[in-house]
Amino acid sequence: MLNLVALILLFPLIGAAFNGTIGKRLRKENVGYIACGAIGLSFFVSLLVFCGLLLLPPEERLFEKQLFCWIESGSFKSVVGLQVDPLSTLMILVVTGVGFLIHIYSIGYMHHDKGYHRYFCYLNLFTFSMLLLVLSNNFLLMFIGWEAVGLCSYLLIGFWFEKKSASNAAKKAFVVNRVGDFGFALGIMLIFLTFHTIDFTEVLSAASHGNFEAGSFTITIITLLLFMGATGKSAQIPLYTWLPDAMEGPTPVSALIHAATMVTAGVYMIVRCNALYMLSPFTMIVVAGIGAVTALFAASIGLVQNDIKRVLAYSTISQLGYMFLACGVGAFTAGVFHLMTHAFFKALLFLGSGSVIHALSGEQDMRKMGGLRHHIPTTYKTFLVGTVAIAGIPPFAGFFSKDEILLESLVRGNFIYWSIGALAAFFTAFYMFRLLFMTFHGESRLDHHAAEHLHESPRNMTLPLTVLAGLSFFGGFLGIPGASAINHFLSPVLGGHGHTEIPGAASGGHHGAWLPYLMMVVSTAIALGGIFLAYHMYIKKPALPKKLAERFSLIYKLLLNKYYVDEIYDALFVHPTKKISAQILWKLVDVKMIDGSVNGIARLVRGFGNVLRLLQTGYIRNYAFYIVLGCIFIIVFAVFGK
Amino acid sequence: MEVYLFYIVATITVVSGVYLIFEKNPVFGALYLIQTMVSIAVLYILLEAQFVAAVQIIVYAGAIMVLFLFVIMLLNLDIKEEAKNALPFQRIPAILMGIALFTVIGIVIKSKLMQGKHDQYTTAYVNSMGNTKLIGNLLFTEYLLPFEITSILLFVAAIGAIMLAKRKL
Amino acid sequence: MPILTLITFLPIIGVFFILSMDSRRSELIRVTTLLVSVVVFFISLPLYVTFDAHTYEMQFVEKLQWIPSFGIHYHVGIDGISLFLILLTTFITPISILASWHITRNVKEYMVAMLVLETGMIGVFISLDLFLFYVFWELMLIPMYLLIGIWGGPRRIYAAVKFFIYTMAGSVFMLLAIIALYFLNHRTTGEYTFNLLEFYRLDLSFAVQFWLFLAFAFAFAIKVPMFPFHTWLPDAHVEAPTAGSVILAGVLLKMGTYGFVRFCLPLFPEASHAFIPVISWMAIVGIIYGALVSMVQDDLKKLVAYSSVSHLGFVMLGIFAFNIQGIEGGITQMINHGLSTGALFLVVGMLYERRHTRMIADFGGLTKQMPVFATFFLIVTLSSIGLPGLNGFVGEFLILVGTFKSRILYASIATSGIILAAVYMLWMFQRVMFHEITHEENKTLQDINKREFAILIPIMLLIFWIGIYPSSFLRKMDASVNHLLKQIGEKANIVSNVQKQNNNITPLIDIVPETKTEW
Amino acid sequence: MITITHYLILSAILFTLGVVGVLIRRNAIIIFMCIELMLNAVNLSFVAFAHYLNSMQGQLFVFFTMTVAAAEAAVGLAIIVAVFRNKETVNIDDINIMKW
Repeated sequence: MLNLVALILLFPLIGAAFNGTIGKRLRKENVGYIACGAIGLSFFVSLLVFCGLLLLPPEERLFEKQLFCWIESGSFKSVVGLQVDPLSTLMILVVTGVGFLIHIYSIGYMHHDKGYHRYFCYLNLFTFSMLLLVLSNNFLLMFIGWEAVGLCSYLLIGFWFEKKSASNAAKKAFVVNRVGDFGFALGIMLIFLTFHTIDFTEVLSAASHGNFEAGSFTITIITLLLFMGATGKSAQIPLYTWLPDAMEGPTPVSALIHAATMVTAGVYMIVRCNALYMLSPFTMIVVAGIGAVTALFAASIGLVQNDIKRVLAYSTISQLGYMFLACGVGAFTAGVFHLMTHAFFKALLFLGSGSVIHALSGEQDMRKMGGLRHHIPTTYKTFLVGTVAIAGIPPFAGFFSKDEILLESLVRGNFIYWSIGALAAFFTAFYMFRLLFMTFHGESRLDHHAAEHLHESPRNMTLPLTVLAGLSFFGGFLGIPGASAINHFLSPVLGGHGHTEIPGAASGGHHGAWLPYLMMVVSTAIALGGIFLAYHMYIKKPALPKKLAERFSLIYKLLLNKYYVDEIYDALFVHPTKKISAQILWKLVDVKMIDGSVNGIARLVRGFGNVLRLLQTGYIRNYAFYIVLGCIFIIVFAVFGK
Repeated sequence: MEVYLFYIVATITVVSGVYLIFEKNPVFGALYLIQTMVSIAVLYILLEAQFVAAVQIIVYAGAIMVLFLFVIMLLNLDIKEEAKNALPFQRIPAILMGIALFTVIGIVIKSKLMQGKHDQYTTAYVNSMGNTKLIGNLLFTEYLLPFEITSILLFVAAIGAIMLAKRKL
Repeated sequence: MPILTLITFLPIIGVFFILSMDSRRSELIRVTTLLVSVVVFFISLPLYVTFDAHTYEMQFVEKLQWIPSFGIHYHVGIDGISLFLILLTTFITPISILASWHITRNVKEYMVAMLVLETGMIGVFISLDLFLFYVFWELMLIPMYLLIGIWGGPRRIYAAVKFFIYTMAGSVFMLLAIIALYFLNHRTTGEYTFNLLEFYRLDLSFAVQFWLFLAFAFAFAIKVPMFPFHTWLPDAHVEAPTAGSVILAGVLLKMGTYGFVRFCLPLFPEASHAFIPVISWMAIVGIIYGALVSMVQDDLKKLVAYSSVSHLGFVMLGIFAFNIQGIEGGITQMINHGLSTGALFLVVGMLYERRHTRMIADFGGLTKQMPVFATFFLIVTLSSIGLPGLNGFVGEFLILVGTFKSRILYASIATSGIILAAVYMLWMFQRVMFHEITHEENKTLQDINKREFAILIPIMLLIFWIGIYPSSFLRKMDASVNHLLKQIGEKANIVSNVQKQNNNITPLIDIVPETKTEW
Repeated sequence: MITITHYLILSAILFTLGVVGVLIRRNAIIIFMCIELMLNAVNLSFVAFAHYLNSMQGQLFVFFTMTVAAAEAAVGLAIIVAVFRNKETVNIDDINIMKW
C-alpha cells in the first residue's frame, strides 16, 4: 500500500491541471467535483498509506519511494523521492483531510465568484505543493514544495487581484517568505557542504550518530538558517507581518493555507530536522525564545483587533509561536500535536468566520456584528466548539495540546517560558471569547443591508464545520497525557527525544507526579479567567472596553496599530531601498557616473574630432595649401630623410 | 649671345608670371600668361626644340588661351568678382610657402640628385634628320599607343565639355 | 552529414532566396524566413540526440583549409558546453521571427538581417578556429546593429551606435589577444595556426596569461554584460524591436559568458584563478545592483534589461566558482536566462503591440481582459524569479551551491539576489496585471491570438522541462565540464611549476613577434 | 654658359609662382591659368632635360602634356561655366560646400 504514495501527489496535480486548462469551459458544479474528488481520492490514498504504515512494526516505519533523479551535478544530487514515515503520514492526513473539508466548504463559499475554476485550480495546486513539502525525502525537494506553497499562497491571497490591498498583500507574503527562503536555501547549501548530501535520512542519521558535537558551530548556523526559513513561512517574529495581510484572500484559503497547513510547514521542518536541532542548544533557545515572544506578542495584538479574520490571523501567529516554543524546548511531539489540533480548530474557526462573513455579505468588522447566534445557529454552535477548543477548556482538543506545551516548557525549559506561555493563553482565551461575544452575542449592530440578507450557510458549508467541530472536540484524545497515541506513533521519527513521558514518573525528578495534574488545573483556570474577563467586559458591561481604551489610550493605540511594525519595516527597509535604488543607484551611479563617463569618453572623442574638423574648411585653396605643405614635407623627407 | 638672350627671356617670363598672379583683371591676367608662354616658346627654341616651340605657340598661346579669353568675356567677369575673401590670412603664409617650395626645389636641383642617361639624339643627329620629322617618327612608331590614348582623352574631354556646357541634359 | 555547416549556412541560403523575392510580397517573405529557421531548428535537433555524452572530445568536427598561408581553417565542432547554446539559438530564432510578424517596414531587409544574425550566432558557438570565431563574432554584430538602428524605437540610433561601439571596443582587445596567441603558439610549436585546441596546449607564463586574460575578459565582460560595463544593455533593449530584444537577451549575451568558459578559463587558467575575486565581486555587485535598479524602473523593457544584468551576474559567479556545480549551473542558467528573459521580452512586446507603450504606469488590471496572457506572463515571471520546479531555479541553485562550495561569503551575498528578484518581478507583475483597470484603453485589449500562443507554448514547455527534469541537460554537459575543470587544474599546476623553476616573470613585451617590419 | 641648372631654376620659379597663385587667388579662371603656368614650368624642365641628355623623350612628353592641358582646359572651363550658371560666381570662396 505504501507504493501508492505517489498517487497522493498525483490526484491534486491532475485536478489542478484539469481545472487550470479547461476549467473555464466546464460547468461550475463539475469544477467543484473535480477538485473535491481529487483531494478526496488523495485523502483516501493517504488513509491507505497510513494503514499500511501501521501494519509495519514501529522501527521499520520508514519507506522511501524514489521517482527520478532531479538534479545531479558532480557530487550534488537531488532525487525526487517520497518519504513515508509517521511524521509525514500524520501531515498528509491533516493536509488532505482538512483540505478535503475546506474544498467542500469552498464549493458553497465561492459559488458566486467568477474565478471559480481558477480558485479550485490554485487550491488543488496548493494541496499538491503542500503534500510535496511533507512527503519529500530531501531538503531541496522540500524547498520546492516550500516555495510552491508560497506561490499558491501568493496566487490565492491575490485571488481578488482587482483589490489593491489584496495584490499588495500577496506580494508582501511572497517577498517576506523569500526573505525566509534566503535563509533556508543557504541552510541547504551548508548542509550539502557539511554532510555532502541533502537526503533527510542520511543527513539526520549522520547527525544523530554523533559525528558532530553538541553545540557545533556549523550545526548551529545550519539550524539557525533553517529556522530563518521557518520564521518566514510560519509567520514568526520578525517575519510575521505578511500573515495578517494575507487575510485579504478568500476565507477558505485563510483556513487552509494560513491556519491549518502551510504556516505549519516551519514547525514540520523543525520537527523533521529534530536530530539537527537537538545538536544545537543555542538554536533551541532561539527557537523557544522567538516562539514564546511571538505567542505573547501576537496575542496581545489580537486583543484589540476589530476585523474578525485579523483576530484569527494574530491568533494563528500566536498559536504557531506555541508550537515553536514546544520545539524549542525539545518537546517535538507536543509541537506536532498542537499543530494537528490547531489545524482542526483553527480551520473550524476560519470557516466559521467565513460562514459569518458569507451570511453578512462580506462584512468583516466585528463592531458591525452582534447577536448572530439566533440567525446562524449551526455556525454559532460549531464556532463555540472551536473557541472553547482554542481557549483550552478540557476536554476539547486545544486543552490537551496547549497544556502539554505549557507543561513541557516548564519541565524542559524554565519558568519564563511557562509564564509567557500562560499569559499568552490567558490572552487567547480573552480575545477568542471577545470575538465570540462581539459576533454572536449582545445586540445586533448590523447595518440594514446586511441584516436583510442574513442567512445560514448552505449545507455544503455547514457540513465541514460540523465535522471539524467533531475533530476539535475529539482530536485531543489522541494525546491525552499518559496514554498518548500520537507520542507513540511519532517516536520512531523523533528517536527518543521529543517524546514525553510523564516527567515525574519517567525520571523521578524533583517535580513529582503531581505536577501534570496541577498544571492542568492551572491552565484551565487561566483559560476560565480569560473567558470570564471577556464575559465581564463584553456582555456584562459593554461600555467598559471603551473606557479602558480611553484610559490606556497609548497602549490601546499601540496594540491597535500592531506595534507599528509594518510602519517600522517600511521606514527601515522598504523606503530606503527604493530611495537608494532610484536616486543613488539608478539616477546617480548608472545614469550619471557609468553612462556619464562612457558618454563622456564619446563626447571627448567627438570634441577632438570637432577640433580636427576645423581643418576641413571646405575652401579649395585651403586644401591646396595643405597639399603643397605636404609636398614640401615629402620632398624634404625624401631628400634629407636619409 | 645665347646667355643674354636666356636672361632677357627668363626675366620676361618671370615678370609676366608675377604679374599674372597679382593682376586683378582676368583679361590682363590671360594676356600675361600668353606672354609667359611665348617667352617659354623662345626658350624652347634656345633648347633646339623647334617643334615643341611651334606647338606651344599654336596650341597653348593660340588655342587654349583664346578659350580662356572667350570664357572670361563670356562670363563678363570684372574685378569685383573676387570680393569675398574667406582666407585672408592665407596670403602671407602662401607666399612664404612658395619661397620655401622654391628653396626646396632649388636644393634638389643643386644637390644633383637628378640624373639621367644620355641618349643618342645629339643636336647634330637631330639636325641631320630634322626635329619635326624625328618627333613624327617616334610618335607613330614607338609611342603609338600613348598617342592613340591621347586621342581618346581628347575625345572624352570634348564630350565632357559639351555635356557640362549644355544647359539641360 | 555536416550538420554544423548545414545549420550555420542554411540561413544564408535562405537569404539568397529572400533576396530574389519581390519586396512587396511581405507575407511570402515572412513565411519563407520562418520556414528556413524552423528547418534549421529541426536539423539541429539530431545534434542533441546523437550527441555522445560520454566524451569530452569535440564532436561533429569539420575541418577544412581556409587561408592556408596563415594557418586559418574552417574548423568547427561542439562539446557539451556549446551544444545547448546552439540549440538555444536555433530555438529562439524561429520564435523571434514569429514575433516579428507585425514588422511592416522593410520586411525583406528585416528578415535578411534576422537570418544573417542566426548564421553569425551559430558560427560563434561552433568555431574552433579563433580567426573563424572572430569573423562570426563581428558578423553577428552587424545585423543586430541594423535591427536596432532601423527597426528600433525613437532613440534607436543612439542605442545602436552605443551597442556597436561598446562591443567593438571590447572585441578589438580580443583581436589583439588572438593575434598574440597566434604568435606565441608559433614561437613554441613553430606552426602558424589559429586552432583553439592547439592553443589549449600552450603553457603561458603568468604575466602573459594575465594580460591576455584581461583582453579577452574585457571583450566578454562587455558582452555579458558585467557591472560596470552594462549601460549599453538597457538602451539597446529598450530601443530594439521585440525580436531584437529577444535575441539580444536570449543569445547574444550568452556569447560573453560562453567566451569565458570556452576561452578565458582553459586558455589562461592561472590568470583566471587570480581573477576570481575581481570577477566574482563584479558579478555580485551586478546581481544586487541590477536587481535594485531594476526595481525602480518604470519602463518594462528597462526593468527586464536590468534584471538581465542581475541574472548574468549569477552566471558569471557560477563560472568563476571553478567547480562542476558552478559551471554546470552557469551553463544551465545561460539557457534559462535565454528562455525566461526572452519570453519576458516577448510578453512585453505583445503588450507594446497592443498599447504602444512600455510604461508600467500605463497598464494595470490586465488580468481581467487577458487571462490567458496573464497565465503565461505569470509563469515567465516566476521562472525569472527562480521558483523551484521551473527552469530558473535549477541554474541558480546549482550556481549558488557551487559558489558556496568555493566561497561561502560570495554565495551568501549573492543569495540575497533571489529576494530582490522576487521584489522587482512581482512588483512589476502586480502593477501591470493586478488592480483595477485605470486606463480606458486597457478595457478593450484582446487576449493573445494563435500566433502569440504558438510563440509562447514552446518556451513554456522548455521552462517546465528544464525545471522538472534538468538531468536530460546536465547529463550531456557533464563530461565536457569535467574535462574543462581537469584542464584548468592541470594547466594551472604546470604553469605554477614552471614558475617555481624560473622565478623571473616574462615581461609582456616579449610576446610581440620578433620580426619587425622595416620602414 | 647656360646650364641645365639655369633652366631648372627658371622652371622652379615659374612653378612656385603658379603654386602661390593658386593659393592666393580666388578667381577660378585665374587659378586655372596658374595651373597652366605650372604645367608650362614642368614642360620647360622636360625640354631642358631632353636637350641636355640628348633625348627625345622629353619633347614627346611635352606633347602629351599639352594634350592633357588642352583636355583639362576644355573640361575645366566647362565646369566653371556650369558653376557660374548655378551660383553666379566664379569666386571659389563662395563654393565651400566641400567639407563633408
